[in-house]
Amino acid sequence: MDFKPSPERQILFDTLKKYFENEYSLSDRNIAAHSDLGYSKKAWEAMRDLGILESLIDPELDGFGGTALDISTVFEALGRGLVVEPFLEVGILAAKVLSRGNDAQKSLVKKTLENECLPILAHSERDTEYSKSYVETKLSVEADGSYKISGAKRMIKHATEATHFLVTCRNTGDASSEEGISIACIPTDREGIKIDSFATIDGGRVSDLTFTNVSISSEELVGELGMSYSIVSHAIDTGILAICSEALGIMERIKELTLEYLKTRKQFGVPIGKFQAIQHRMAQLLVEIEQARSSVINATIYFDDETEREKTISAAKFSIGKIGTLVAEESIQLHGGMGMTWEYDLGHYAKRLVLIDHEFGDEDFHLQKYISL
Amino acid sequence: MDFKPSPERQILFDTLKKYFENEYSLSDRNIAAHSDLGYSKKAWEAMRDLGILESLIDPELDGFGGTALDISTVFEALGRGLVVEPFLEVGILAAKVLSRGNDAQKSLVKKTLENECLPILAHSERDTEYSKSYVETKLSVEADGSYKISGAKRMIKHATEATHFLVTCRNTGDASSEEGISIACIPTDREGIKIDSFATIDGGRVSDLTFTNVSISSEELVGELGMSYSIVSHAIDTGILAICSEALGIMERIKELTLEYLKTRKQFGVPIGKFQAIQHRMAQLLVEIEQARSSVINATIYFDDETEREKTISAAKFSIGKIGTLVAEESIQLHGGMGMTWEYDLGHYAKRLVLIDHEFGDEDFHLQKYISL
Amino acid sequence: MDLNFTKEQENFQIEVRSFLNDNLEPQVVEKVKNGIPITKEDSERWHQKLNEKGWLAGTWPKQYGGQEWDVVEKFIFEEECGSAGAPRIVPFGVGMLAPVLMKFGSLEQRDYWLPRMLTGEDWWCQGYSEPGSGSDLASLKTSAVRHGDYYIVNGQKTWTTFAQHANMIFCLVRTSNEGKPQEGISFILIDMNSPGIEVRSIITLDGSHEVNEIFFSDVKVPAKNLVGEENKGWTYAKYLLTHERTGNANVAVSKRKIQKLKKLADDAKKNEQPLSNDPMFASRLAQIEIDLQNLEITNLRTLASVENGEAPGAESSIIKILGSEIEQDIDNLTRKSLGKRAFVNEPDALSAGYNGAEVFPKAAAYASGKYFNHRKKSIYAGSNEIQKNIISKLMLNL
Amino acid sequence: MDLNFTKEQENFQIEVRSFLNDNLEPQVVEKVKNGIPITKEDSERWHQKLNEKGWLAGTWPKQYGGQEWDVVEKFIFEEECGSAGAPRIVPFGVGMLAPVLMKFGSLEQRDYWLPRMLTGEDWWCQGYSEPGSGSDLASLKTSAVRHGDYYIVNGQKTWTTFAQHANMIFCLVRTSNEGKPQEGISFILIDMNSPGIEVRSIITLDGSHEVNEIFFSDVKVPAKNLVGEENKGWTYAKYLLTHERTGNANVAVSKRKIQKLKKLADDAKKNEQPLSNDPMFASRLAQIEIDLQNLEITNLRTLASVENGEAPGAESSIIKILGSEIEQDIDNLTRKSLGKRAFVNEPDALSAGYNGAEVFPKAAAYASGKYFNHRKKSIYAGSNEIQKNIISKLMLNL
Repeated sequence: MDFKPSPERQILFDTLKKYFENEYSLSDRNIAAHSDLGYSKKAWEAMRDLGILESLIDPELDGFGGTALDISTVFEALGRGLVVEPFLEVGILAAKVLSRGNDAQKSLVKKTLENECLPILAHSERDTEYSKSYVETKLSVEADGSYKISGAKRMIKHATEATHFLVTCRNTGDASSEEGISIACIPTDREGIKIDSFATIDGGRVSDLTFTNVSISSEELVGELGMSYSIVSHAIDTGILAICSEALGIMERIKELTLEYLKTRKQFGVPIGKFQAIQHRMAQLLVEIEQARSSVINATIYFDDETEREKTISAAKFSIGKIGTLVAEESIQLHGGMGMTWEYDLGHYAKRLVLIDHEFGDEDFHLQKYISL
Repeated sequence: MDFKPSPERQILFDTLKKYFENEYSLSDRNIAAHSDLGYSKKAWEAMRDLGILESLIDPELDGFGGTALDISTVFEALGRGLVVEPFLEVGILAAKVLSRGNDAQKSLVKKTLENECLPILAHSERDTEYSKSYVETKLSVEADGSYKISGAKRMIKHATEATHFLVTCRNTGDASSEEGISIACIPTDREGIKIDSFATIDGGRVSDLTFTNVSISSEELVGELGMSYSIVSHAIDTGILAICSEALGIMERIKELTLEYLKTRKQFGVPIGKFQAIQHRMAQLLVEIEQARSSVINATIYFDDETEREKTISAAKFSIGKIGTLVAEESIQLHGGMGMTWEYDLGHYAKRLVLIDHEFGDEDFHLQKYISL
Repeated sequence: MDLNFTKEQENFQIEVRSFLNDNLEPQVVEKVKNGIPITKEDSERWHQKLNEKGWLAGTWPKQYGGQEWDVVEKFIFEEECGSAGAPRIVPFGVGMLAPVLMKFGSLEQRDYWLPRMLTGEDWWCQGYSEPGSGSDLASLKTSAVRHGDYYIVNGQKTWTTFAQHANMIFCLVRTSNEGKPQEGISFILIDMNSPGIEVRSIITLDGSHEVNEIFFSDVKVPAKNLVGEENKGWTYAKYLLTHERTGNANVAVSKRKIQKLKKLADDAKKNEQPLSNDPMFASRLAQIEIDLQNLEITNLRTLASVENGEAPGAESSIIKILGSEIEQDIDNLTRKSLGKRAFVNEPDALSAGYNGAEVFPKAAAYASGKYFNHRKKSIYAGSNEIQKNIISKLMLNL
Repeated sequence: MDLNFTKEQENFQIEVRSFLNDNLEPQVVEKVKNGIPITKEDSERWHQKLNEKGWLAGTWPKQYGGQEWDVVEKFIFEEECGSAGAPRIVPFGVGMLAPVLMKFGSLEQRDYWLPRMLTGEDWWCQGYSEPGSGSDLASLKTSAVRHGDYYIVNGQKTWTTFAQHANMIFCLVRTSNEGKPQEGISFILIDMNSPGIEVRSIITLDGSHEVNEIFFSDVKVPAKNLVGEENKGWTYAKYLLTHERTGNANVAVSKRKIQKLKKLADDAKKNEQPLSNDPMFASRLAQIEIDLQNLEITNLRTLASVENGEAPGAESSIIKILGSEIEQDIDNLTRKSLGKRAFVNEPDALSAGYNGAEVFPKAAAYASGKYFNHRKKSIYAGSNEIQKNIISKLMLNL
């Protein structure tokens, strides 16, 4: 039994941690995260130079990582840095989908490593439907064997800078059916695509996309017509593992920030960390954070086990959702007014931590899913 | 606006409170509550002499009370005393049912005041079905116009000493249907009745009853054939109001006991009530208990309002169930080992408080019911 | 036990309701209902309308332009305002400073300052907290040293709500370092336009600007602006805090927010059913509704005892805790009910002149922002931890 | 990261499983699974079987009859015992006193007392807590005064588990009132049959008898029964507590209990559907299952770090808190799942010779009793509040 990461992964994690501490200032991050672009191109390039993207990609697609453990290690580090650049969207969601495509599509993954393209998965639709198979967007087959897509995608992060959209759509089945789902990989300048973009509370732009009779050739499908649910499902499960790990990194930073505050902030002549009521709440947070970490380790261990993956992933996402909100709310409360300010780091970590519960299914959704499995 | 009880009710409450403090020792109560009889006949008589039963009964049936406010006031006092004698079963459940019966049945209520009979409602069936309309017990109509009852009743308190059973049964409809429910009032020595009795964790014997082809005459029905759901429903709602009020009295006693313990028990050289972590937990309990009281007041206010009664009753029973368990568990924890002992009062109050959640529907049941209304 | 209003109280309720109906501006109500800040001008127009009716300071004595409302009338007025979505009366002048001046101020101070609160000539803010003195307010350091007819004030205040709008501030300052910290504090009124005052914005985590830091460097304050006696300010401050803490239940506002949340949940779909039908959502919502219903009674019980002449003790701490937590629960569930849409933060989408993409549902434009902003509710006005200390001391005698 | 057992560990697991399968008595297993106390004789027969196999004290050195199990082997053995429903090894001798004697006892003490633990000649109990000294153990007052070759012991111990079965007790006693309270404590072994010892039962709120009070009046104890040095007992006690606190996760037992609860919920009906389908019940159960799954990993992580040579610090406090609370959650939900049947308290219905009415489901005979009895789990062995103090001190450095 051994829970230590391999030496290589430990080095990678330590390198990233140090990088974020020294080179990725949170005030710069906040300016970029809430700009019209939603992230910093400079930081994106600098971090890619560090090999972060490669560490998320399989060796056969020119990366040097891509396993569940790699992803978990890297995303915990990204969480510590509160990185807003599109590693999740490009390195996980798009890469996992494209790796199941044809050679041209696979080569797009390699191009992301060269910063030559920015593919984005456009899957999510109705705001409160978290099911992985929920797709209303219609794929119609034309007389000439080509296709057209019509429908709407919602809350797609980093869509404004995308070079390609990987659009899920269906030609058959109910809106929630696993059968009938296809994925089309198309350039974002294809006619018939409209983008409405919004600022977010946790940083990064988010967009609603409308597809109106967008033409697709048959070579642009990823996988076979109507058979691509398993591709989407696996990509999203990987995304869940990634953001759960990100949440761990965030919680560790919040723990550090809060402990430091409790030791330095004095009221009534003593550091507030000397008050027993506060000590016990902090101890409880620590207990919860350890449990959250265990849930992610469990999901990592079983990630490649087809029969256990979804259940352990749902258990982890539930744990992260429930504990994450608790940690965010309690840490703000323990900081008093300081936790409420833009200028201080804590609030930004807390916002991202809470919003992670809104990505790929919240605690209620995953508890119900866990029950159903 | 005025939340004070009327002077008469205040006097009644104060009289009862003083009586329980001085005359109803908890150690005697515990011996009686866990005896083969399950209560003390002596205490039952002494308390009836005080007029407690009359205070629960309408004036037209020779009582001098019976309103929602009377019942709430008296049962809070009974809760403070942890009274195990069958006031709920006789003074509320049986009396409310019989008051809707024919003259002979009404006269049974008057006879309870003279201690000449002890009627018990036999309604509850399957352990986890809390619905008021759940009745499987069959009523069959015989050729001569008389009836026969067959079925099983479960967890009937104080059944072993009963002189009459008020048995709910149905001749038509599904097990949960509100239509088709009748009530038969029969002497307990009627042929075909079997009683299996058990000790309980909170005091008082509880019994499973089996009815096998028990003969009933048509005059023994309370209300009309198949039309008695509203009678049962009102009696049980009154019972819920009563035990919610009982729970308030118990919680007040637990609060007093716990506060006294926190002030006198010393560890590390100071009373443990000086530890802030404990203070904050106790303050939280106080907040919760105030909310529990408000829920019962709300149910009392709306009790005679047909459109609001069930909703406010469910809200109160939910609040009492949730808060009661919290108060029981926290007060035991705050007492440490002392809270675990038979010899000390607290544990007995805690047990009754938790078990109240198992009578007439638990917190989950009433939350679901609240949602459905 | 009698929960009904008297006939007079009922009539008053009808009068308030019809006044609100006739006088509230719809575009301001929409901002209030969506939880986004209203402008200074919005507030001022509303204050003026209330003042014309004599209701801006309803609890004041008639001699100063009030109605001498009792607790129940005040409650009725506030609840009706809450459910109608009226802007909250900015409390620092009429609600907080005024009672102090009436009890401890000089005749000149009362005659000069009170009318100006009603006309809106002064916009007051409150200078209590300092960077090192939050829960431990008595440790405050901002000093006022007497030089002839003036005090010279140096130091820093923080978390000052609406200082950006204010022309006056009432401050707790240190005038003595002798004895216990509480014994060297004075209560003083300072013109925000005095030389040496600098106001810096504090942006909160949701990006909004409500609170500020204020720096005082050798600020000259006329000695006649001292309220009551020197070094007795702590007594006045405690008096004010007791006033501040009543009426925090916010039941009407929370009820209004629950109605809005129910509407959201009816319109949203989960598993292709209305979200309101989802058992977990329904259970969360029902629990909040029941908590709120219970709080309504708890609050009325406190009011009734005040009406019967009993002083509100730690009961107001109970209500502060419950009121803040229930409102936070509603904000939390509202955020959850929006699903992925909760990422959006476009408060401007609720104002005129917004030309970005339409946010739908509209409530989503600031729902997460409001959720985070309202974490303040359990922190300010005496954090809920401080309230538990008070309960522990006053009601439990621990 | 590697979560697998080695081949040797796997083989050991198989061996344990088959041993349990061959040697456990079904009627004892049934008692364990229903949570009712087993008799002294049940324990003794099981100890003897384990001793014959050499597994009664598996972690002991081979020279004393142990197997020198490492933490993983100990874990495997305990988890297999837990899931099989084996009686717990009574810990006071082999698990608690033995490590102290091995580290701090004299050669004579080790050679005399250790073998008797294995053969069952001695049944030990633990004399730590006193009426005034629970969480604040160092304040204990029971005194031992040296008179020649004897100590004379006076005082009172409480919460002494199984004192009614024991013929020996190891005690913390006060031998000095100088210096800090911790500095005057000694560790001594006392024959329960000594004149001047009186044992009184403490009945717990569920009506069962596990713990006792012990009164010492001028009890003569041979001086050779002092362990280690006089006044150094606190060091030995802390060493023992560290030992006591490992392995509290109880994952296998909790898993077994969850299986049983699921069966109950499948058989019970609510709204004429299996209770397991009720969304509120299902949600409560799933949350406990996930907590337990997480605890299993948390526990393994702690084991792995011990295996890698790191000392378990406050991690064992985390595991104590979680292990006790999760087991309490299961007991709580089991009680709830029984509906009205939870009123019943007939533990004897699970024993031979019961002739009352049949309790159905059988688990109901003691489910509420067990729920109340298990409230002790967050109180004993260092209350969960004390564990939070430890976490706060050791891991948070507050």
